[in-house]
Amino acid sequence: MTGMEILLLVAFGGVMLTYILGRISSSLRNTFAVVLSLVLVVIIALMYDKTGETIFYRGFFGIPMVLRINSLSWIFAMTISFIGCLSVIFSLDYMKVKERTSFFYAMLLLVNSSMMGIVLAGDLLTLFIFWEIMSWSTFLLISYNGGPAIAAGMKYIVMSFAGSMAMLAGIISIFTAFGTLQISEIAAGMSSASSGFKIFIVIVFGIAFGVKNAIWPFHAWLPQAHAEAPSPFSAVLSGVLIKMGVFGFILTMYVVVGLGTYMSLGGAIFSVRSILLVMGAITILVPTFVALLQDDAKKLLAWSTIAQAGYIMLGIAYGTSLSMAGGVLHFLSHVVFKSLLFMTVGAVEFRTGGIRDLNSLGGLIKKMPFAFTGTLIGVCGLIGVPLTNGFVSKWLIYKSLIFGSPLLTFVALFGTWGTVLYSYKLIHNIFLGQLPEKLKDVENTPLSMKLPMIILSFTVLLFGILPGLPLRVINKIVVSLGFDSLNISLWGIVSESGMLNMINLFAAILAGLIAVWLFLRIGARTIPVKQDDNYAAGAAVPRDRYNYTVKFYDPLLRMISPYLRDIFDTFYMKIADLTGYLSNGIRKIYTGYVGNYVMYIVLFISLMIFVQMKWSPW
Amino acid sequence: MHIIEFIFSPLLALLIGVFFLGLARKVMARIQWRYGPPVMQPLIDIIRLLSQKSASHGVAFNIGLVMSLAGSLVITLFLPFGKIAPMSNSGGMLVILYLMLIGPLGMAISSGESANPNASIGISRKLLLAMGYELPFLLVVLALMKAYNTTSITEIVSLQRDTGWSMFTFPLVLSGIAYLLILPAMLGVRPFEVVNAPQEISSGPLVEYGGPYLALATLQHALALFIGISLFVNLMWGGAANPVIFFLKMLVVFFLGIFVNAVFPRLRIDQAIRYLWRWPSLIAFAGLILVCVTGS
Amino acid sequence: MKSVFSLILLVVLGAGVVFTLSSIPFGSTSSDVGEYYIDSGRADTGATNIVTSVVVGYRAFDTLGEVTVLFVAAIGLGAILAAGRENEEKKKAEWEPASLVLYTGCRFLFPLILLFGAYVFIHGHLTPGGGFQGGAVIASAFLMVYLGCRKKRISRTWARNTESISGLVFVVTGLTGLAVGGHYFLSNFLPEGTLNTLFSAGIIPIIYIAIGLKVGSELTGVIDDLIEESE
Amino acid sequence: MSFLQNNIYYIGAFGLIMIGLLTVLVKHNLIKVIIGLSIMDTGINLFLIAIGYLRNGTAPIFSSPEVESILMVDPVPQALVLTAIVIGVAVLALALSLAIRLYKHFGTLDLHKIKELKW
Amino acid sequence: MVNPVLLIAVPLGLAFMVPLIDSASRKLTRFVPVAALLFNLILCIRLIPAVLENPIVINLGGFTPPFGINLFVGPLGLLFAGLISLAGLVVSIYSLSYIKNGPVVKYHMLYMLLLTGATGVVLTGDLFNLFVFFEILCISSYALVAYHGDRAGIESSIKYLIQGTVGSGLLLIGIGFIYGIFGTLNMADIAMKIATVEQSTLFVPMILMVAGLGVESAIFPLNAWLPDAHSSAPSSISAILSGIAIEVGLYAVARIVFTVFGISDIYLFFAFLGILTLLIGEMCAFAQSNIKRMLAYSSIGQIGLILFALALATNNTVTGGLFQLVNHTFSKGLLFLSAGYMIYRSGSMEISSLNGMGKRMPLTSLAFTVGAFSLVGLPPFAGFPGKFLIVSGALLKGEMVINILVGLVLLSTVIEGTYFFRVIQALYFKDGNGEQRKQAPATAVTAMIALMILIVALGVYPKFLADFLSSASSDLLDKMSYVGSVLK
Repeated sequence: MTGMEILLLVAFGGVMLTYILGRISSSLRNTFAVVLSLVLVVIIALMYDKTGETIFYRGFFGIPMVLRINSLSWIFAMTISFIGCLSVIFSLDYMKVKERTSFFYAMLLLVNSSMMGIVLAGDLLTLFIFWEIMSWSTFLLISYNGGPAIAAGMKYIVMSFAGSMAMLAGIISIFTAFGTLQISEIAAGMSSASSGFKIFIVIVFGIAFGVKNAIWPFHAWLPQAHAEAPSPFSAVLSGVLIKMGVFGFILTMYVVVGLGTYMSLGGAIFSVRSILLVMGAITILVPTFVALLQDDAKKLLAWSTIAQAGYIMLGIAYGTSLSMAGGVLHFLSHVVFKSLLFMTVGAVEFRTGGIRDLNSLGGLIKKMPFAFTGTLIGVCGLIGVPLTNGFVSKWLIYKSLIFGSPLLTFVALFGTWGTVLYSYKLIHNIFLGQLPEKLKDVENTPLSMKLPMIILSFTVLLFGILPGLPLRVINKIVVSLGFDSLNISLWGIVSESGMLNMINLFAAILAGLIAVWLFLRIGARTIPVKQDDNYAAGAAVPRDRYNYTVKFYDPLLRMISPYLRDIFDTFYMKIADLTGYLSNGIRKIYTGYVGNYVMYIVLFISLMIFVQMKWSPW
Repeated sequence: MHIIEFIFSPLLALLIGVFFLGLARKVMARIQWRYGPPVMQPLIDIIRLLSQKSASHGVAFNIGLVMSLAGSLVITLFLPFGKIAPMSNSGGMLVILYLMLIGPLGMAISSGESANPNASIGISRKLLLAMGYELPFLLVVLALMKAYNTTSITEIVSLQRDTGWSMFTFPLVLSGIAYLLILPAMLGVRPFEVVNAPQEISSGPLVEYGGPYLALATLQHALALFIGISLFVNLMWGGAANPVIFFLKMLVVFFLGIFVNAVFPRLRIDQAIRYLWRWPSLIAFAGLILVCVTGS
Repeated sequence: MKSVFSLILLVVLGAGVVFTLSSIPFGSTSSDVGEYYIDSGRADTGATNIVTSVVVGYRAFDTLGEVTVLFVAAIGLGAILAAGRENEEKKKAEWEPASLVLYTGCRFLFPLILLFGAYVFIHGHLTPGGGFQGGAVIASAFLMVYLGCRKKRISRTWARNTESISGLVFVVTGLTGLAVGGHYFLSNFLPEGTLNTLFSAGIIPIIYIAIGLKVGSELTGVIDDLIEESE
Repeated sequence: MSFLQNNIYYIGAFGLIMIGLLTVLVKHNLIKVIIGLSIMDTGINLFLIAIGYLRNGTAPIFSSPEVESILMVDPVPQALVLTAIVIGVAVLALALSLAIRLYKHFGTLDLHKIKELKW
Repeated sequence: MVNPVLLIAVPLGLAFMVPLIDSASRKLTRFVPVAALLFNLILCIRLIPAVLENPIVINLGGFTPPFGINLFVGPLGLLFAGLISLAGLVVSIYSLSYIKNGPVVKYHMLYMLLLTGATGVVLTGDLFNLFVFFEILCISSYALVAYHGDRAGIESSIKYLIQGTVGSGLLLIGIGFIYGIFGTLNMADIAMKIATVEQSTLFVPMILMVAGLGVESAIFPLNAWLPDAHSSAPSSISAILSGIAIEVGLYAVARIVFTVFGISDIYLFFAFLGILTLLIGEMCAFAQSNIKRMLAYSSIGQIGLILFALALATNNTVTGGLFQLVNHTFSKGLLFLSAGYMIYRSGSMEISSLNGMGKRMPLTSLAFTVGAFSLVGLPPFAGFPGKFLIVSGALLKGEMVINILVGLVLLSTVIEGTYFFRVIQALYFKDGNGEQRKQAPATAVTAMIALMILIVALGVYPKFLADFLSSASSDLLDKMSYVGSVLK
């Protein structure tokens, strides 16, 4: 019984127990869920810097099922348990008003447990099993809210399932080719495989992980799914769940295929690497602008998630130690700030009675200052304002890309400006501007929601100022994947092409802030006034009529929206329609007239006999 | 020496910025056949404003503004002024690009809290305009970084000493032209003055600022002016070894901007974006491609 | 159009059949199994009717299945007719009574036919005939009564119990064979007796009697069901 | 002519089978279809008997001890046919009872009109 | 040693006895199938060790094989017999409360005879005997489909009957040909003599037999009866028809093709046929709005998949196919059983009428979900190991055509997943009318829970069955040992 087995046992056992306890008492269940997720965090934290493999099960046709831990698994597992824990805490209040909460908690914990299973998997079979458990439990959670969530869940599960099937094909091809599914053994076999086989493997795994990671053109499921899922779960979904795709990509490209092979796989122009990079760039560019079009807070964040996934993709697909570190760090950053944002938006949604429409919110800053602060910090991280974690990770990615492919860097940098626009739209339309009359009585964020927000906000800043903390672990990953080691200090990074020193920046900005603050203090006293007590060139500003939130970026949108049709979404829907149409056509062969049915039987025999007598194939 | 630079260079930037503001009013007045205020009038205004009481809309109202100005001040530490460049080694151009976000963002948050629709409209325009010029600007910057194979702005400046000014060397000449074309937008002068548009939306983001807040906002504006010009001089015009020459170069660029300001009418925001995304972007893109092709 | 197409299909089918039949020339059987049965059927089962020895001896298991098929059909028919009948109200149709000649004739012939049927299945191992044939004859007697003497009805319980018991007799005979006679299901555990006598051929007459009764009562039940339905 | 003579039973058997199948295929009255099935069954039974036929053979019954076994026809197909007939009867009975029910429900036996279950 | 013939004889005897029991005590009749199938199940389990060692050959009546009928109880036959008894037992428990109206006694008799017929088919070693038991199976299912006596039931039953009768007629013609050619009906004997006859002669008999059995086993162009019959029958019967009847048909096809004809070079044809069946079944199911019809079409699809697996004729794929078959029996049974009570409660078979069932009948909905997940092949349910084995076995063949077919299998799985997930969403996440929460009766719940446990157990520890299935697959594929053990 190693730590990993205990971990999974605790995790999955806890799921069952949570559900059973939920039948008895809801408060008992809530306490148990929180304790359980905390215990998981502790167990994983204790595994820091351990490596090992253990066969835990042979019941599946004798194929050894392996768990293994290394720095890559650890960082993912840690993230999963951490965010899982926070989202459970966040749910305590959020779910109070909902039905079937036991189901929700059990599923939330099941998703987390299965994700841990994925990252701890030491063989592809284990990976796939946990992957599927994750997929269907996610599906149940996405659909949880009913209404529009139904379609969202459907889209998710169909795409995800198609991806899984591609993955299954890949896994089984590997199994038939090498006779083993253990990741460590596959890598050895892979090196001698033909390049066609490798490309096949990369493609099928790429589809599977690309769907989960919402890489363009496989992103179509994500916006609706993220928007319609319950907010605590959106945080998990956007934060860690889709990052399983990142994990999968790293695993495929650098462990299964191998670094050296990956860099040279495919033709000169259409090499696997360049295709992945271009896909990453498109994933940044298009969703960023689509996010601008959104009026639904969670949908906006969802599109933003896709775009950020593009950054991660750029980082890990580029394949240098700096970019790899940037990609993994951006994964961490994104987990933190996007979970934070989903939680704050969830808190707003919770307090305003389910309003997510950006056009009908506004001015909540006075009512929900905590949520505002959280959003502000989250947004800063998302944009990559210096002193937040997003800055460091994006800096690393740009730094590694800038000389190799300036065009990709351009796309990434330009995407940042799009990010600024939609981030500001998010924060402005929810918290700034006028407070609509109907939201006069909104209460402050409940404690169970504050706590995760505080922790996450703190993390955003901590990793922004002391990037060395995560980078140390990441450096281990980078080295274990076969890259050169990075020169890391607690404050930043010294790479071959320049350095990043956050402490200087931190000091400068702090000094600047203090200086300006003092300057402001020197001036005359300010009088606090009510929010809507403002200048309107002599005219009274009518309440509720004068809130500039609708069509916030209309001039731009009018220009770009014709180019932003989601062709792939349309394409998938067309495929779905076509399937439906085709199916409807095919079932018409069962005409209902029994003479036809007998005709089919006779036809079958006659056809066979005819073929046999004419060509005698047998 | 170093500590002095740290304090000196923001102050210098502020001073030059404020001077430019005053100069702008003066020059505009002369062009329009008026006498105009004294050059030091903005400075006087700032001091006066500091002594006036003003209405505050809340914490974010204060913090946003402070953040904005502080961010801009930090940028000045990264920009070489002649040889004065106290923090040019802490991350280079990429950090500057990101620090440049803080200014508008802080401003946006601050004036957003005021719940004045004029402010919101102004902010929306400001961000859109920034988006507009950022596209060609990024292309230009990337072309530069690729051409000189460095992200450090001091290195770009020093390399220009050997190769000649960027805007007159072959592959970068296109980038230079593009940069010139977007410069008015970056400086926020006409024809790209739509953000503040005093007659239309009551100075936009500034509408709720009074007293010390307006002083800070003015300083922020001054700094933005300084940063825009300084960046151009450093990146395209070879910087200068000597602060005085640097200042003179800035002055030339500044006058260029003012003249454009004086003769052009204001563009609507969508017209502005359309303009910015068309010719300057195409030229800048061509420049980047040329650099990539010829460089490696 | 459709019939032409069907004809074409059937012609193709027929061609295939003809092709295969060319390897089974008509009228010259060369079946090892058949020859074996003819040669040693009498010794193995004690029945002089080889068909019977095949039906109830060598392939008795088939016959068990066959009885079951009939049983299934009878139950199924009953179930289908009963299920529908629940839903509709009974409407009584008045039947014209049969003429006296018919009536008397039926009553006269009825026991004779029954006797003939019994003869047929009791002598199944000696003469052409057997349980099924005998059962059918018996059922025809009942059918005659139904048609001729309109009011007469058999007792359903009786029919069902007869059916049930005779079926059980078949199975139990088989199981007894399993228990005592050589440990094979349906194996002969009785002495074979002398050929061509009534009390010979071991269990064959027992089974045939059971089958006869069963088939008779089943078919009668079917007739009864259908007649009831037609009222 | 001798071909016809040689194969008359086969021809008859398969003629019946084909007629039965054709009836099932083209007729849309349920009773006719059931009749078709019955004809087909008869054809099959005839075919089975024909397979076991030995030219100039006799029934495989040793009605007296001196009967020769050489010329007896194969008893197996006869046994099979016995079973097949019973099965045919069983199916026929079931089909007719269903037809009765069907008529009660639909008021018609035209299979073209009984198409509620389709697709 | 216990004699496997009891597997057939005892239920048959009990079925014959039912009228007597019925006249003694009316209540007792309902428990007769339960008792009989429990007995069968125990018998099957007790037979496992002996059968794994050596197949048991029973000569009925004491006549040696080519002359008498024999039962062949190999691992494959025993697998099916056990499956029939297990599924039958569960469904009979379910039926205790489900079947309340109509001629209940007749239902139980027919039900038991259906399963007896199925058991006979899988155990017999004689072609004609197979036909007879097949007829028992078919005729009892015709009757049971029409059990409710409603419009749909009768209509589908008569259509089923017509097609089934044509099919069995073709089968009988095929058997006649075989007897004419070989002069024997014993499968082992035929298998031994098969090489003495020119191959092309055997084509027509083979295709006739395959088509005849194919009607019952729902291979693509021959399966038009299935959606009607399965959707119109009482749900317990649908479960058995889907879970047992068509599988038994498939068994018969496989037995005849593999063992009797010993064909090895025609597998691609059957693989194509399987894929065609799979795709058409899944696509038709995709377009359904009637839940039972959807499940019925899904059965067609699953049969296609199993046929594909069996057709590839390697030990791996056949094991996978059999695993999938076991899974299908349990899952589809579970689906029909749970759908049965949901339909009973909502009064309609439309999927939209099941909205919100998750709240009204939580356990039943859970059962449906487990069944659906398992059928789709999601771990940790029983469907995944089966799919895994099939795909890995197929890919191991390493032929391009097969690889493409595997791609189609996976594609159809996606389609299958789509329509099942749609129903699950309707069950749990769509708002239904606010009816009271009311569970299915205890017997039904017991049955469903038993199946759920089986599904999860098989999914988590597939090895439990794998060894047995592996010997079953070699039983199917190894023709020589079959012949050898029958004709010692």
